[in-house]
Amino acid sequence: MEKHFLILTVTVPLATATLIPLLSIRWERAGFWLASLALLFSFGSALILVGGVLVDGRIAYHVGGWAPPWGIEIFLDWVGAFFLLLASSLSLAVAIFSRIYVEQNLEASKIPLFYVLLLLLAGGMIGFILAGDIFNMFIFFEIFSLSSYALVAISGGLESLKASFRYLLMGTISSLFVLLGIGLLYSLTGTLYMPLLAQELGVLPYSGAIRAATALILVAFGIEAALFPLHVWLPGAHSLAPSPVSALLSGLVIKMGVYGMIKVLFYILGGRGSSEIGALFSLMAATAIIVGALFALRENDIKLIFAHSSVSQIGYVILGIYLFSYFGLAGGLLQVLNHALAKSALFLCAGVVISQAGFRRLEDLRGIGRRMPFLMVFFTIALASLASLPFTCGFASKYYLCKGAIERGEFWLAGIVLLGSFLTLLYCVKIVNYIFFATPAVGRGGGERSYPEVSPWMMVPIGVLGFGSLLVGIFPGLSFILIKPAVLGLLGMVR
Amino acid sequence: MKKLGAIFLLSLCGLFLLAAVTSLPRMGDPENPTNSLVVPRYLEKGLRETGCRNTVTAILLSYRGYDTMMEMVVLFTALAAALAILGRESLETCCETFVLPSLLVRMVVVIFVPLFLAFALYVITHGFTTSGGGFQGGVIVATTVIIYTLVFGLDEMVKRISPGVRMVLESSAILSFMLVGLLGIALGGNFLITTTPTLGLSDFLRRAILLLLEVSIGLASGAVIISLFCLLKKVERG
Amino acid sequence: MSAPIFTYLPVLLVFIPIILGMLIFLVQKEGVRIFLALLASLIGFGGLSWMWPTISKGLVLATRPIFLAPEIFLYFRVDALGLLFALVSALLWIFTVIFTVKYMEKESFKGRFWGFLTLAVASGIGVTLAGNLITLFFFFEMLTVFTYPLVIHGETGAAMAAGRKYFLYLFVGEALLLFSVVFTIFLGGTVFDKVGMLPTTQSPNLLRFLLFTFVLGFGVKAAIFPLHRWLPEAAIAPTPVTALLHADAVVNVGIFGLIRVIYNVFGPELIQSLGMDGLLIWVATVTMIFGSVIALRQDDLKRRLAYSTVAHISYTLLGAAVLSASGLVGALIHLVSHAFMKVSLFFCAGAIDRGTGKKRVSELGGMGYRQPLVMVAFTVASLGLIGVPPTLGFLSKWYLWMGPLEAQQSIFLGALILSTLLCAFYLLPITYRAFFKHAEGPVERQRTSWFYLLPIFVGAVGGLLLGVFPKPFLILARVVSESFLGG
Amino acid sequence: MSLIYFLVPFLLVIAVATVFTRDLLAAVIIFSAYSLIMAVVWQQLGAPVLALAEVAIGAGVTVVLFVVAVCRTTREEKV
Amino acid sequence: MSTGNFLYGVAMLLFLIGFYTVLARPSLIKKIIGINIMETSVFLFLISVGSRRGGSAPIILSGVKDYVNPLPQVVVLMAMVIAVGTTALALSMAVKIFESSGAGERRG
Repeated sequence: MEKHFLILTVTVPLATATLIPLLSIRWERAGFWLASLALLFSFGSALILVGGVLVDGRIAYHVGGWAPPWGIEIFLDWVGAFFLLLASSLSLAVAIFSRIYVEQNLEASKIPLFYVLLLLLAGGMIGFILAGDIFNMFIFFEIFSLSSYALVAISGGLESLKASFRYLLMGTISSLFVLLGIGLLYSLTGTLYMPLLAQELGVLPYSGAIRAATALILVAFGIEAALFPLHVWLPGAHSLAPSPVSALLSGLVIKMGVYGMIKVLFYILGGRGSSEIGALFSLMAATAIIVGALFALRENDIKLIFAHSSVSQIGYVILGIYLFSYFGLAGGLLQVLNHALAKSALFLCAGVVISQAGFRRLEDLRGIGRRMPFLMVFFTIALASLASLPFTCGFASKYYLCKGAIERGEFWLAGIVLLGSFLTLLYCVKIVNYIFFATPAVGRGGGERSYPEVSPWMMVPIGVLGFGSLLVGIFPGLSFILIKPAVLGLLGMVR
Repeated sequence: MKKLGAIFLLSLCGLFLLAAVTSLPRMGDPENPTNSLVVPRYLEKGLRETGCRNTVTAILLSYRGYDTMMEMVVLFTALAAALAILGRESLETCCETFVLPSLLVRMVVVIFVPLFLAFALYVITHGFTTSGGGFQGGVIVATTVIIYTLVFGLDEMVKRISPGVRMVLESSAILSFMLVGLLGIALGGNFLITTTPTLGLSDFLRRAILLLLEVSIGLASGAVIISLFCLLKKVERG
Repeated sequence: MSAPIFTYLPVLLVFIPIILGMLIFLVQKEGVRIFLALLASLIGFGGLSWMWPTISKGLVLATRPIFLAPEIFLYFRVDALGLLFALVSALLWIFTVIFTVKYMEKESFKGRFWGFLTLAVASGIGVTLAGNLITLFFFFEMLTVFTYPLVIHGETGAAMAAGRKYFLYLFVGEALLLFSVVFTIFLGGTVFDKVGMLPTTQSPNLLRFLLFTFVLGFGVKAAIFPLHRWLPEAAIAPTPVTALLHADAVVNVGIFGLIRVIYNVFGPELIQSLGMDGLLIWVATVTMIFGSVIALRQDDLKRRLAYSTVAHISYTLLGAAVLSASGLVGALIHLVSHAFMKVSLFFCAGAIDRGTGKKRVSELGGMGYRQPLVMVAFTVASLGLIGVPPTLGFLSKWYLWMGPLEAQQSIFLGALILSTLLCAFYLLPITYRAFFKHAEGPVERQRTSWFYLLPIFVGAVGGLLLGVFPKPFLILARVVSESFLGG
Repeated sequence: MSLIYFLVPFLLVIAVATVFTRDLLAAVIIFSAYSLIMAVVWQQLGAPVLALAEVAIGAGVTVVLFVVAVCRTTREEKV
Repeated sequence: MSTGNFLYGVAMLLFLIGFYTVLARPSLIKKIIGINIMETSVFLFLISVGSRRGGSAPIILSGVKDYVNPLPQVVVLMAMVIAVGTTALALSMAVKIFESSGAGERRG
């Protein structure tokens, strides 16, 4: 019976998204309640599905009753379960957070549309994770890309529109690369169903066409995951989007690019040509780590710092994946979890600060830690795990990445990982200095003005994310229930 | 400078692509893997299993119905996104200074619009046997309405097809797919199984469901495209 | 090495003060904060002294490993070396709490200061009780993280600049240390039970590179020559911070790490076969000489004491790097004596600063008459530091001078003597100026409160008493040298 | 199949023309010609379904949307 | 290049032309036209992959033996729908950017 939850997790959010405009004419709070209920349903069914995966490793579902190569099959295995749990929980938290935020920051007419797009984004990502067929994956890639372009531009400012247009251009080009890659793979093998495709590719010699197809698709997902040379769109898009949206974008959407890369590298290619791809992409990841952190150091708009830091943190994840070793992959997946929890908590806190205090620049945020103590505790926990201090999940992922790099004998990669985390620590301390250890400049807005009470709707999601990153921080072993079999499964696919 | 950079990047990428393309199997010969692995079953059993003579519609609706549902979701997302950016045209559209074209043009349009609509309806409903289909029919409906709007003005069209109706139509495709899917689960099979023969539904009922889906796709895509056009056509007041 | 006796005490000893430290942040009333801080230090000292009898018999107390994630596990293992360091820190922690009560009366943000002070010292003790490289690194980094807010507590421009320098040096060291920790775990060892845990089959160059990263990693905290610049800058911090942390907890932890590396990770034979002990000795000697020479020219009292810390910590490094039994004993005893003396010297500097606002050595004229008790203690502590016979300092110098002789490197004996002389040259003039130079302004006797005098005298008199009855720490030092060098 | 060899050069010429004309409205009109020719190419490659869709979308919707967009923005392209 | 893959070459060429427009031309509308050209070129490539010499349209009629491959046509039809959606969204963004960046001279 629980196999049906596989399809319902995807279709329920998308169907509710179509219902919202109809209902919101009479009942103006429809948007929020429908969105939260749909995402609650998806989160519940995600838990049930992960339970199913724990029991028997891989759940498959033939949509429409047709056998796989002819019909479409959606499946969930260990890696999918890890990403599905992350996606559904984060979307639910952000949906609940955005109730008050949206009323304060968006015009009334756009609020139902915000929730429609939020549901489409969440449903698109969940569908992307479950897709078993490359073209199905491409369509879900389109769904969550289109909705994230719109969500970036929803606040209507000229700057955010320009940033979102640049994001749209690069996203469309990356989706065309994926389509071209699919075309090449289809012409070589004749099927779109991934396991069969992988089997057929395994037989063919490693010709130029396969290398081209992989390069195209990996570059496309590289654009989506904002890997170093292809990350130009990210700082503008993530910093100008409304805060709950940038939390989802930084926390989840760029992880979908990473998931896509995993799917291509391990499921379709089976790790073939990993030596040459690995070398190139780990070089790009290494530059991403350093350049992203340096740019983050230079900025003083709080959301711009976090946007650049996302570019650098994604470098860690991709470095981990392209090491093709147990510890590398474990470190990469752990960094996905750590960055998702920490970065979304940080963006949500920044959202509260900006909407309550109205400041974005660090100078204006002097000493705010003392006036919003409860919020700032979670802010510091998230910063600590971003900077990978001991007893945080960031430390465990940094440890495994170093181990993976040293195991392959590439000391310079381990050095880059450590240098990157040192630079991350620098800008985290820079923020902490301003927030806790600086007296508010007297001239700005009456220093000691106490800010309006932060509503529980906003505090609960931040609290859950902060507590989650603390729990996973102290016991990273908890997440290994999913990560260990996932990584072993992936390595098993490498022929 | 930007142009030179672009040309250099493109020539690099071009060489890479052309090299890849040349090593692909020859175009069009029957022994290609594309013609031998998955497709033969569609061509041989397609007619019997889905009752559609046009294999493309068969695949579209029955074998890969999930993809079509998601394709309609993409259309809906595009509309929602455009609305989020431009904001839906206000119900009482502005009285823009619109000059009616000459009588001759209006007469031609009045005669042809019903004909085009009939043709569009034909294209939607005969997707099974001829090379038509829900989506193409929907676009033709949208084009006819756009011609009507260009000739008779936005107010005239909005009076005929109000935003409320369009909003319902836009969501109709996805909801009908959802209903058909849930019906499949209710009858004990998988999602969207009702579009396949395995459940032992009577042949007539299955074809009726396929037709329902086809028509809902047509109407929905038509409504979405009309709304997109109204969004862009709306002239900012003042 | 006999099998470790199982106990949960070390875990409690480390985590209860940490939890109390966190509670301090939530408490608003000052009285409760002081009580919590004192309670934490008493628990620390009580637990450690309870373990003293078993450890002094050569046994080892250890907990069961707590697995946080595959390969990352917390494991506490209390052996003689760890206990010696922990006891010194815990004992001085109690008296620092007493000193801070009076010192922080007029300061602002007291809750934050007390909290971070407790957390810092607790994680310092956590490092000394760590049983494997990962736990050691965990508490090592927590110590740095918790000391940073203490250094920038004043929130003035200078404090922020000092904090930035402190931050840059120590966290680069942190990154290097993690690299070497991961590399060691990759090569093989992780738990400090055997003397040398690295497989000797590795290529010598790789091992030399590993030792080099270890020395850099721990060296930043142990303030060895090129990496010592953060310590004098941190003298800007409030006195309890400079006293306890920069004279005792933080710097000792650096040296403790180096000794663990030399004896537990590499083992004396491997170090000698790699020929790296020469490098360590030379680094120690250069730091000793360099630290003492610069201390001479420092006019600010606290900066002079900070540079003297840089010099004295390298005495211990020299003693440990000579790889001889009495050298190691001398190093450990010197560490204890330096901790006691230097803490009381810093407390005297703090008392003088709070009492008369004088910060510079040149302004100390006639101080002997203004705060006679403080200056008497200052003199006793300076003599102890220089190594005048009855004090513990003399005992440690005695063993330290025997060390190079045993290991046939007698030229470093000369370096030891030279730096002791330099130490005399930069400490005794202060006493001379305080008692025999008349001050410019009117001289009226000031009464320094007991909160200041008690810790100062504990430090100075403690050095004297331990000199006469060195049993508690001497036995531990002997157990350590037997276990490491089979003396 | 032979018609394609005749149509393809047109396609390339029109594509280049669309790129390098400076007047946006002209570019849009040329682009509608491009989709019409593409529709014929689909028909030649044995895909009537797509030919109908391409005509409906290319000539019908996309061009109209482009024209309306160009009317609401500038007509000249600043180089 | 074997004459057989002639259409692949044309598709790639068109792709490059479209890519050049997006990269090099400043006007937003021209970039969107460039994207459309790239899209149509990818569709041409997909359909020519599925083409078959002497095959007729995939409508099953008695007496016709070999058909053109219908799967790429389904893929391209769906991708065309996506292309319309993306173009409409891009156009509305371009219009909104132009209007909120100061109303230039605009005819009704």
